[in-house]
Amino acid sequence: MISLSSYLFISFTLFIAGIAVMIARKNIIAMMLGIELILNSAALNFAAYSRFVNNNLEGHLMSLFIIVIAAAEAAVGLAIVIRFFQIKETIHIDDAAQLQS
Amino acid sequence: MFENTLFFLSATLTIVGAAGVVFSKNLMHACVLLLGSLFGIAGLYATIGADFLAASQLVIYAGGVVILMLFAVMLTGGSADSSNKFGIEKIPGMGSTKTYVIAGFSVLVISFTILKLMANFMKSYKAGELPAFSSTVEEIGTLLVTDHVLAFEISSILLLGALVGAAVIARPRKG
Amino acid sequence: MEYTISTIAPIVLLPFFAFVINAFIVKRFTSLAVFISCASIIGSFFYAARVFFDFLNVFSADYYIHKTFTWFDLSYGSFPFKLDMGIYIDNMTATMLFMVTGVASLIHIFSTYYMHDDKRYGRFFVYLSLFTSAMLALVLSENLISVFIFWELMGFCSYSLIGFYYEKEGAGNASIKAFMTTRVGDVFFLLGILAIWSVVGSVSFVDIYQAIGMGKFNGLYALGIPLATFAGFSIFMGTIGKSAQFPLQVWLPDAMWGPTPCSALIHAATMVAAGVYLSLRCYPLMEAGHLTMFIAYIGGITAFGAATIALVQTDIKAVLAYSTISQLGYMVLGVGVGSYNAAFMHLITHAVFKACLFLSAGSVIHSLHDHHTHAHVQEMPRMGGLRTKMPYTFLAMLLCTFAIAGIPFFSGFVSKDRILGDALLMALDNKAYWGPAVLGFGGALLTAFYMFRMMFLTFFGEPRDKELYDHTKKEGLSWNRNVPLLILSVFTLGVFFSGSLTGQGFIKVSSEKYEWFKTLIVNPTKTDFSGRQAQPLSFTANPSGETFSKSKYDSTYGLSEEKAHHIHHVHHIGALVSIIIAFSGVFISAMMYFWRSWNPGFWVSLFSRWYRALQNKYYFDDFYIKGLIQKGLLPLNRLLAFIDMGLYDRYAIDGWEKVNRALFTISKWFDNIIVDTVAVDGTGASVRFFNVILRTIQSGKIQFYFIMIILVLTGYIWTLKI
Amino acid sequence: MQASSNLLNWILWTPFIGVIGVLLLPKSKENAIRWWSLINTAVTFALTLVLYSKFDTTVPGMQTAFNVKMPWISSFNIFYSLGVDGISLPMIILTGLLFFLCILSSWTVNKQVKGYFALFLFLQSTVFGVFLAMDFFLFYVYWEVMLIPMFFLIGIWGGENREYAAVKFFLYTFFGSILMLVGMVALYYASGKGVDSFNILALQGGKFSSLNLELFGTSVSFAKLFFIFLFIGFAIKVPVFPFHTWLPHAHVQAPTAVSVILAGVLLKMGTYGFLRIAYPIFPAASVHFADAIAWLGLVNVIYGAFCAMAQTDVKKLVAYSSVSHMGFVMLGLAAMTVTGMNGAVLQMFNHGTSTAMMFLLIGILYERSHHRWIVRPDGSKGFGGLYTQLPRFSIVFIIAMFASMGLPGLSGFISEALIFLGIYEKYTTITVLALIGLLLGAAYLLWMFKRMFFGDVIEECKSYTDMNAREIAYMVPLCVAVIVFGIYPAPVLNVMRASVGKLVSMLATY
Repeated sequence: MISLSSYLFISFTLFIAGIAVMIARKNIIAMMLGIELILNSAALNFAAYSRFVNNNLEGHLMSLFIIVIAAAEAAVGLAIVIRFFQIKETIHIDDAAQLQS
Repeated sequence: MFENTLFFLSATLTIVGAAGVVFSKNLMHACVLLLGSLFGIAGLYATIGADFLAASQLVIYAGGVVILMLFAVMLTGGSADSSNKFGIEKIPGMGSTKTYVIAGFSVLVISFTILKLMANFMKSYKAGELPAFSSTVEEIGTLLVTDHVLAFEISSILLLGALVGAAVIARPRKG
Repeated sequence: MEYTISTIAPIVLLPFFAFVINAFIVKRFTSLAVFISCASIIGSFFYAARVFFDFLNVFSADYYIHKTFTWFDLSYGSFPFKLDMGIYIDNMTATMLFMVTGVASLIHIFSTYYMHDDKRYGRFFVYLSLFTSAMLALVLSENLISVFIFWELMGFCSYSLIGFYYEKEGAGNASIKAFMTTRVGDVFFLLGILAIWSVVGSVSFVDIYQAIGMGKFNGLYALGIPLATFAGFSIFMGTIGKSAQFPLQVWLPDAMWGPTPCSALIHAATMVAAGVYLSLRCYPLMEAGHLTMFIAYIGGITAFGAATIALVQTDIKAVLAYSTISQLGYMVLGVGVGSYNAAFMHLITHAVFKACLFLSAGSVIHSLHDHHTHAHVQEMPRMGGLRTKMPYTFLAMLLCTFAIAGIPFFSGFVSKDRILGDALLMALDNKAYWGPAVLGFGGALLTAFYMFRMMFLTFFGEPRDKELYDHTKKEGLSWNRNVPLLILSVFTLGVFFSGSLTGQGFIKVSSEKYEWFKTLIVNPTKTDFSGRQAQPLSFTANPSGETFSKSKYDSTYGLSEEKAHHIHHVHHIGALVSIIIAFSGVFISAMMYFWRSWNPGFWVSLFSRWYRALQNKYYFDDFYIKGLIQKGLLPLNRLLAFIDMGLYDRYAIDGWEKVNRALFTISKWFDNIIVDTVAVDGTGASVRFFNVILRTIQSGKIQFYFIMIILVLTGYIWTLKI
Repeated sequence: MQASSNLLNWILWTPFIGVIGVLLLPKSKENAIRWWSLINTAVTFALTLVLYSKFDTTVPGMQTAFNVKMPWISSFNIFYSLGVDGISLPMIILTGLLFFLCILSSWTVNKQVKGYFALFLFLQSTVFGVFLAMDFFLFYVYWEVMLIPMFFLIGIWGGENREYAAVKFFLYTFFGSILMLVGMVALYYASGKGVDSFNILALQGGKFSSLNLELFGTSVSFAKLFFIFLFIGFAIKVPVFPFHTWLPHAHVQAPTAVSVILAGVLLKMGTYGFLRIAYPIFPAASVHFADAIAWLGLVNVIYGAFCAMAQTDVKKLVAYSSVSHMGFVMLGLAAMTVTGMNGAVLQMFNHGTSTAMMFLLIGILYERSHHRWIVRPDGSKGFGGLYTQLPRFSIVFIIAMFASMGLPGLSGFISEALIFLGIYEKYTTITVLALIGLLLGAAYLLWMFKRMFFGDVIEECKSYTDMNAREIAYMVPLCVAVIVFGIYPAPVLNVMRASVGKLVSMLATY
């Protein structure tokens, strides 16, 4: 009953939600929430395939690395956001349209 | 039975959380909802026997990333004024009708695309007999320091770099 | 005596090490530096004396020491090249070493008096030590390249010492003039070395003598000049430069800008004599190249011409400088007329008495101190009557003046008389030699005249500058002022050179008594070099001395009785003539300046044009400096420099810029009219259209990019056939 | 290839490590940058001395023990190949020494210290590259890359007219390089594009002497044509007479240390190119053109000396004297005898030390006076009485000057004498005329010395201070080198003897 497709469906939903957040929001932090969702959907996919198809732990490792990368990404990204806010006093995404200011 | 219950609960939590992130009008709420969604994913990991993964998910995401997000949200609040010297709102709105329409359209396109890809795969997929669960912690540990030691080390360097980089970038500068 | 490295090397190395040590300590420990210099040269003197007396004891023509070591070796396969350095000591070298170290020691001692109050007291001794070691090394050299090396080093010391008072503009001019003039000769010398190398494949003296003996120099050089003539002439040009012979004599009078002891050592006793020494060493080459008459003429002209200029000088050092040139001319004349032995003897005797004369002049100058200008007085018109004030200096100077004037029983007579006798002999033999002979005798007359003129003006008569005279202190006997002078003046007695006592008792050659000097120094052409080989440094054994055979030293040997008688006869006539000439010179001088019976002004007005020419040194300086250099060389330089930067670089090189710019204009026009308007502008319009579209896409908005990515990816995926 | 030592790699890349170090140091830590550069160059110099101590003087040609060879661009058979022989070793030691001393002399550079020292060390690396490269392509790359730091060093830290001089230097050298490039490519095709097409050693020995080219309908000897190409390429660097005008400009405008390197090392790259590439690859053509080279060398000697005498800028005077002295090297090269060639290589080394001394001294003087006029354009004296004012400086200057004019006992003499001994038999007329250059050389230097150092101290010079400890520190090694190699040249001559002899014996068969 609970099969691979269930997990894929959940993963699919998460992905869609992430994309929607990334496009709909104008707030950089909110967009980063979307990125987290997308990353999690991918990680879940890996874990699910690892369980149902390959039957080994490679997928788990991949998920683990994704978590690590997500953590790093969040740290740096949020640092940039804070810096950006210090300079511009805003976190509106459209204000970050110039390479140098 | 327990497995099924856990699965459904987790799946519900995940999807509801994700939907909340999409539709919430408050950034703080969105963060908390994301936390819920991540908890749900941890639950899903548990249902496929990935105990180590579930634990990591809880610790790193729930304990680290989301807290970080909350910090960022608070730090970017600043003074009571809602708009900066350019007249732009500091914490911008969570989207307008226009953006939602665009997002919806994009999502539709992507959904069809992914479904097209998945359809082919699903046709050929046959569920087989699954092995019993066993603890994965030891095995993952072994793999990390044998076959995947390079990736492991690189990720540690990445984390170090991210740590230093975040500190350097966020540091306030004179002038 | 056994010769090893430690018996010979100290002669050169003691002064050299003194130089090296003093160069570092001279600023801090001046007195110590001076002491080291003096001690080293005196030590060197004892080593040299050991060598000299050993040679005197052995007393053989064929006694020599010749040791070499390899300086560097460039041989590869079938291309040999090896340069040896080494020492070659024969009777001449030993005598020379003894003279140089002796004179140098006394001059060092005198310098401690003369230079004591100078602010660069110590530095003077540094230069002196370097110079002495270079001179001694030159004397010991066994080949021409090493002679050249030390020759140039001496030139450098001479340059530094002439420019010793570098605050004075004149000293700078004089030093550069001295260096450049001798360098002209040096360049020819180097050319001669190259020519000899190309013939012999070595520049060792012994090898050259052997090669001459084998007839290697008989070939022709370019333009029909024999090789020996070319090589000999080039080497002799070195002599002309270094020994201040006509026409390169201009530098020596100016060299008197240096301190007087340096004039005594370098520009009278040793360095200038080194030129003659070189000629004597290469004498077989000169002979083989038939250069003797040329050399004789150069010597005669110099001897006479310099003596004439000396007649009108009023500066005491200038008189001595011109007399040095003149005496060097006699030596060269001696080389030219084939009196090898007498030329060398004159070198030695001249070194002794001229060093003494210079030192005496230094003693005079040093004690005459003008309180108005705070300078020492060198002008003879301000002297006079100094006989009573400085009796020891007067005595020394008088003896030396006797020697240089050729008064019998003094050394100058012994040597100069024999040169003149040989010149007379040559003249009787070959009429072309009458020129040098007459010039030589004329010069002897003038020498006696101007030297006594100097003596009379300085020491006799009434003091002409009373104030100066009164300020001068009376001279006492002092170890570093007049004792060196007196020692030197003793050696102006002729008996030291014409005696026949040696370490082996009286010299008996074929049961006749002979002068030791005449016997000891033998013309190398009379020696057989064919079996000689250089020994390595560690080799100690030496060929045993052989007794003298008459053939080696006696110029009349092998001639008929009548001819030999003729030669003796001519020599006697020559001696008589030169005695008469010397005394008449002294007499004329006394008439003019002692008894004042004849008025010199009368003669000046009689020969006023000549007088002006003499005062202007025959216009040589004008010709060289104003003519050749200022009118010829410098404008040429400026012209070439202008051509180089102003024309060649500016137009030929930078002109390319102009050409490029013209090409650029043409191509720009082509671009504008044809390519741009027709072809490019059409393209440009379309580009501008797309530009607008692309610019809107390139908005910098991340979400827009994101959507674009999604669309493109989906599009791609939909086109896949899965 | 044997198991080889990595010494050459270390020599080549140590300065490069220095560059990276300088770049990593922050801009404000100027003293740290200076000390780092100094230590780096000292280490490099020590490495060159290690190379000297391990060098086997009996082996003619390349020392296989040091060879380094690995593929670089395999599709064109280009190798990263380094080697050392008796001709390049003196140059390598000279480079190590001069850069070390130049860092010391650059201590007073205050403008953009970081960039200066980075470029300077980079220059050292490229110069080592030229002297070590055994692959023609690698040689060419280093030859070209060397221009970049030079261009910036002259163009940024130079005098008033620096841009002009820098551009002129660059374009001149570039012109030569292009001809060299053509020659290189021609050799690549002529040798059949094989494994050894860029191998300098394998190209040696007249392999191309019988090859002919069709050019504009006439048959031209391949060797002669491309010898001329290579000749011009190297001659510009030397510089040989018609291509010499960049030198005075570059020298006058360049900062002291760069002048030193330019005169001390870079000019030698030209003559080194003859010895390493042009002569061995086209021996027959070299012998054919020897007369022309000799005459050009003579013109260099005389013309350089004449022009030097007319200069009123002391640095320009020394620059022209370099032209004159490099003429002696050309004469030695034209002789193609053991003496002449050894003399030429020795003269390259000796001129490096003596001219470096001259330029360093002028730099020291310039730091005090801020001008270099012997006689100002208005006719007044620029310097006067320096002998009284600066006694230590003057003594060192005398040593440098007399070494430069070839006084025996100092280094210049032996090399000049060897060159003359080598050339006399073949070109007697040229020798006689070149000796005039010796005379003129003494004349202009002494005249300059007299005008600047003798006489009373002029008002302006009274404030000058004598050399300080740092300045003495970097003059002393050169003084020692000049005196020691003047008295006993065997340490240098022994190194080069076998290699030069091999080259000469090869040339002698044509």
